[in-house]
Amino acid sequence: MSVAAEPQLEYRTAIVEAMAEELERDERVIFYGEDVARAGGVFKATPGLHERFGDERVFDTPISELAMCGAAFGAAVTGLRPVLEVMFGDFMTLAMDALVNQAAKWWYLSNHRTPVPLVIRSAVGAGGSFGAIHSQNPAPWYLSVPGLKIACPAFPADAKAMLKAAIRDQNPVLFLEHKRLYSLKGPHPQREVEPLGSARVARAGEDVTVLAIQRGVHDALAAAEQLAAEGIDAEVLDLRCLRPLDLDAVLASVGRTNRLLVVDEGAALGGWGGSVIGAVAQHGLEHLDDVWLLASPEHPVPYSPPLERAFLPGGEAIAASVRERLGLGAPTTT
Amino acid sequence: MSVAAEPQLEYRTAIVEAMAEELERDERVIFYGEDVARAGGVFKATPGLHERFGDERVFDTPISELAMCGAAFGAAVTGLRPVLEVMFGDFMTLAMDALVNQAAKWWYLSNHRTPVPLVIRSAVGAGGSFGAIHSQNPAPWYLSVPGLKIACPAFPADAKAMLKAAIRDQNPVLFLEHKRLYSLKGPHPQREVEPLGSARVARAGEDVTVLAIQRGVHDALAAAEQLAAEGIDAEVLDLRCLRPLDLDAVLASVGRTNRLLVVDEGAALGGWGGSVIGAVAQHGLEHLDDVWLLASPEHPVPYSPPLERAFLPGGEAIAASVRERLGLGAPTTT
Amino acid sequence: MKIMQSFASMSRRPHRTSHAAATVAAEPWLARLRQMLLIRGFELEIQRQFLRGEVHGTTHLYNGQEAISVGVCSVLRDGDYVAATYRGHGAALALGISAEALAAELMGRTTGIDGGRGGSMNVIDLERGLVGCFGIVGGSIGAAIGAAISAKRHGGVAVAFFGDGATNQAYFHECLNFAVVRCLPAIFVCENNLYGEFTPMERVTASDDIAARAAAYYMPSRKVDGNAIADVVDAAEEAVRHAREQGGPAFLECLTYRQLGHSKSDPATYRPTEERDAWLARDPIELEKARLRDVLGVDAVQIAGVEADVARELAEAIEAALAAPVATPENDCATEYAA
Amino acid sequence: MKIMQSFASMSRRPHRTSHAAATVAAEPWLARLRQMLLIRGFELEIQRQFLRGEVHGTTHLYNGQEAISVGVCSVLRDGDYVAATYRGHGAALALGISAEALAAELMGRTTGIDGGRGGSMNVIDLERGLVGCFGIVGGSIGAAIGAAISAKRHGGVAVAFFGDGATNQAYFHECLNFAVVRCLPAIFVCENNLYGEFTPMERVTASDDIAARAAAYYMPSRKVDGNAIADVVDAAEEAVRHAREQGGPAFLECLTYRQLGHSKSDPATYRPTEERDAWLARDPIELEKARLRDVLGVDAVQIAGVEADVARELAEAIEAALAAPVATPENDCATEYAA
Ligand SMILES: Cc1ncc(C[n+]2csc(CCOP(=O)(O)OP(=O)(O)O)c2C)c(N)n1
Ligand SMILES: Cc1ncc(C[n+]2csc(CCOP(=O)(O)OP(=O)(O)O)c2C)c(N)n1
Ligand SMILES: [Mg+2]
Ligand SMILES: [Mg+2]
Repeated sequence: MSVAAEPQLEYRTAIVEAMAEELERDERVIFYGEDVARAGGVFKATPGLHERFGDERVFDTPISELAMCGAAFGAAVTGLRPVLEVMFGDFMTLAMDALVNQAAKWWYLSNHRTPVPLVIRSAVGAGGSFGAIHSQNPAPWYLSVPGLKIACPAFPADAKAMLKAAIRDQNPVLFLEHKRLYSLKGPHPQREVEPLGSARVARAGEDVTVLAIQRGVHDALAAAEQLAAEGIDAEVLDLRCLRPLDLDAVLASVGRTNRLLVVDEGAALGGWGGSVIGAVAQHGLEHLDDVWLLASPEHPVPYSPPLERAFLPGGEAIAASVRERLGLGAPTTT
Repeated sequence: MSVAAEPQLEYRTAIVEAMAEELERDERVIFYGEDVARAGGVFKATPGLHERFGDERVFDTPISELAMCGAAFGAAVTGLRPVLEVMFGDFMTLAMDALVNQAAKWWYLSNHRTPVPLVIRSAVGAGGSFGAIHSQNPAPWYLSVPGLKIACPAFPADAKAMLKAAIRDQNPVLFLEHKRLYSLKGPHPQREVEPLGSARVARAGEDVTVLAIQRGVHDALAAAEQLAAEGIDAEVLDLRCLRPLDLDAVLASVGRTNRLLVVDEGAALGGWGGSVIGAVAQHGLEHLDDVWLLASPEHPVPYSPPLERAFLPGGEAIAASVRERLGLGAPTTT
Repeated sequence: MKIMQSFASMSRRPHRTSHAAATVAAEPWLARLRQMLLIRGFELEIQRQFLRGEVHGTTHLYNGQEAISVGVCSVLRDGDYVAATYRGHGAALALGISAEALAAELMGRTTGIDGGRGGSMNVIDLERGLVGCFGIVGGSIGAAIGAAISAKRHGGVAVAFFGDGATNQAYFHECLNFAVVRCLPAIFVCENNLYGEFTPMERVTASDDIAARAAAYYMPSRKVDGNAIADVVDAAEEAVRHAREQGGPAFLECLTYRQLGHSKSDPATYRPTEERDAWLARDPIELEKARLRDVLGVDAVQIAGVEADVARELAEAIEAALAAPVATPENDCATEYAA
Repeated sequence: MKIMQSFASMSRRPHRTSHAAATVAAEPWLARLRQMLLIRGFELEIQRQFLRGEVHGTTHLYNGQEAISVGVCSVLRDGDYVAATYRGHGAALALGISAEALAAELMGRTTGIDGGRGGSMNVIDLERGLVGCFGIVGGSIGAAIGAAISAKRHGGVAVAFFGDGATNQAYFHECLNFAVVRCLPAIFVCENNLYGEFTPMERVTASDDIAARAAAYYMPSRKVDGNAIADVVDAAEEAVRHAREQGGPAFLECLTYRQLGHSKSDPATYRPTEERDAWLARDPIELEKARLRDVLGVDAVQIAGVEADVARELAEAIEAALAAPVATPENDCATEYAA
């Protein structure tokens, strides 16, 4: 294959570019977190911001997730636009109160007088043998909370344009970055901001809709390539946001394919995947010939690499499960 | 109607009886929380235990939900069986880390060597004009966490027998008591413990399954009475536990009725109700002629009584929605 | 180290009950008395309306602690912020929310300050600097450090009110430390009324000196008689000046007493009679009336005039609140998101 | 008040580097040296195995801090508990987990202490009193107070190890207070290595004296040279005695230094060279070897013997771990619940 002509954007660069542009554009934007300023973040997603914007706007914090999130709420309702990093999504357990009992409630409780423009960025997901407490996706913990938005871009272009949208949004946004995407490269965004709440067809197809987020989108695309070679034409839908949910896009896709597979890295019960299936069943039952979920087993993320690989629904597993549900055998070896 | 011969059990009495019996039966059981000991709890669900079992086993704590839950974890893995009360379910935001990143993970991570027998009791739910921060059900925040159990009994008998089961369980259990049930009276349990994880048909019916928990079960039963008068025979299924989920019971019921209404006091997106529908769609699509969710709007619980009443799916709303989905008009006035 | 500098500027002072000098002009003190009377009258009225079924759920009354929110808020100015608790009617009124709008909120009326959506525990009014009343013990502390980040940009300050019980919460520790290392203009005001719900402080708090906890973060702190408004004002002025001049946060422990139970259903029988009586004898309003008369030479008729004025204002406020429409789905239309 | 009584029994002492009296028998100190050597050798071996791709994800090495976990754990007995951190290989080995079982865990082998399910950050072994290594900063503190509730029943104690950075976490504050008011036999051991990840303590911690934070809860506390094992042992003995005799919790701040980066990918360039060199010159193992020779009169040959012995043990352990089967879905069968 020839090298793409257009310069490529790395996911972690998308993040720092979005941050820099919004810090530049709006002096109400501030950014803080543990080791995000001088060190540029443990995932190296925010280098250079501290030097450029100074310590009043970009700073390192104590290891105090609750204070960080409480401070973001207080700053947001008084006119700033805080962005903060919670290093690993697993630590969102500690920040929950300020987000759920405060940030997500104030717009309603203030009788629509006080918006809460804040963003929490967090690195989530498994696949690097970081073990059970550094591999979770906190989205399901927060999915049921009205007033929150949850963004989970799969591509560098979306990471940049959606992060910019999140920072300009008037509502609290949980912005989840999958660890196995930081080094991914892809095209630059085509528009400056990508409003939160719309799904995107990552690959059009006719036979089955494979719905995923983050890393799962890439696994689904890989599976779709395999399946295409076997004559199965899978549509891959990148949800991009979990809340608000672009149910119309899901229903439109399922209306075409009549079959829905949801790929969710987390547990089957109570995850975002099951919720989406529930919504489709309620609103599109007549379209559904088949619907199933590929999720992980009901236990924590294992450390041992083979255990973790088997635990996660990867491209092979997606392809195999589509084959199975569509009544096709394994591909003959070429 | 004549007064029932059998003495009735009040829900809050069921709680304190279960606690007392288990404290008596097993000296590894301890119980603590804010104002639960000397004052007997703000919902008066635990009077007398402190006097009876002494301050080493039943005690008041500081307002430190995270320490309380961390301590429960540490005590459980070292041989005690702690029960603690988090006064309002809304405060479970603050206790989450110890439960999610520790208690729920240790059985697996210890390679099945270390069970974590602890119970967190908490008063949940809306309907008393306690406002947005004292009316939530924390179940959806925890529903996706493997290793946890979530119990939510609707009847005094279950409250007692399931709390006893929870205390004897080898796993962390979130035991959710709906505030509008504490004063409910009903029969005593028929067996000493009611194992966690099985649903119960609260009313058998043929035409539609109404699945609910806690207060919703009573609303569903009231609706079923109304509907019966109109010739609709609704089955009411009391889920009793959210995790593990008794999917077999749900599928069996839906297999008979082919229609499923889930009543959930929380938001529609990301709640337990949508998750259950998702599971039914995956595993029982062929049975489903219709499926829908009666949940609350996507905003926090309102304070004003008329707003809160309209917000919550009550008996009238359940009956009306069944009528509508089954294509029947409103009942003619008698 | 920057955080060290702030340590010296405000020293701990012994608990004292002395009064401000007699040369002080009476007007500002009369205005404060008026606010205390308004709060007291408001709370008593709310208690009545609760029994009449016009106020719902639960309420946490502020009787006995009026000098604290009135004293502290009286030294604030536009652009400052306050985060208060579920026991927040005092702070709300002290910040200038009208008794009518607050009563209407508690009665679930559309004219309530938050349209009847929030109720007693969730009063919010950023227009008057009230970041909110927080139903979560300690929540006010988190909000205040964030508001202080904002306020720092324009020389403002942010105040957190919270109780003795809140000093055992996660928010307390993380946020005090955060405020010091970030040198934020935050004032932490602990209203130590000796009890958290039904539990006396010493049973759950590993300290008999809350102000000393602040010192562990190298934060200047002071303990004052929270029932003596002149003392509160003096300490608050010093703390606010310190914070406004970019000296970093400051801490006030105000000793006081809840004259009623924790919430509407609590008869507070767990408190020793002598303790209660001793504190009732030190009612902050009576103390201040006496000081106005005896030290500042205000005449009794003038005080009676203020009382009558407040009573009139309250009566009108309650009447107007009662007359307003209840918030219902027909007149309240919620959106999930701000646009 | 009960919590007051415990205050006096253990006073703060100045930081000192003096050594234990020369009359002390050498054997227990040699055993401790052996453990320190084992830990050091283990960490160096793990670093190699990481580069070879046999250890995965990330690891947080303990080099330089060995005297603390070895010293503290050496004064514990059966029925005591320890909660440690993601930087927990030292505590695990000091509690008697075999180098083979720990290495196998880090290599994801079925013979790992937790079957390869947990990895470096999640080592658990209740059989040896290890409540766990906690991936959440501060998590060990919560677990330890719970373990202390258990331990109190049989005269045991529970130790929490944690870093300087953890002292700004919610767990720290809530749990220290909780332990004092419940008079729990908990020992809080802060391993102050001056940095949390890449950030020096003073930039995020509003205190240059962590032991003083404990004093704000009226908890006895002591600051020691964490690189001098005799000092650690002395302080730990005192703390454990205090706790075992139902005196309540105690606090130790152990000053030390991470000889390597925070985790495997960190070259630690953010630390001043002079600072690093000064600390490297105070390597706890070298210090103790010198003390054994110079103060306790142990001869160099004996020490060399221990070193050789440890090297052999380690070589065998690593070889055995490498030879064991990797945990795979075929040999690992998980259930969601304990029955
Ligand atoms: C996180 C949390 N835990 C528990 C409660 C229940 N609660 C409400 S007020 C209160 C006592 C608070 O005491 P204190 O801080 O002294 O304030 P006071 O009520 O005395 O003004 C408690 C435990 C709560 N609202 N939030
Ligand atoms: C709650 C939480 N926040 C952040 C992290 C990421 N993290 C891991 S170690 C560490 C630094 C901890 O510093 P310290 O407590 O001093 O311990 P040390 O690593 O120096 O031994 C951080 C921020 C975490 N694991 N948990
Ligand atoms: Mg109080
Ligand atoms: Mg450190």
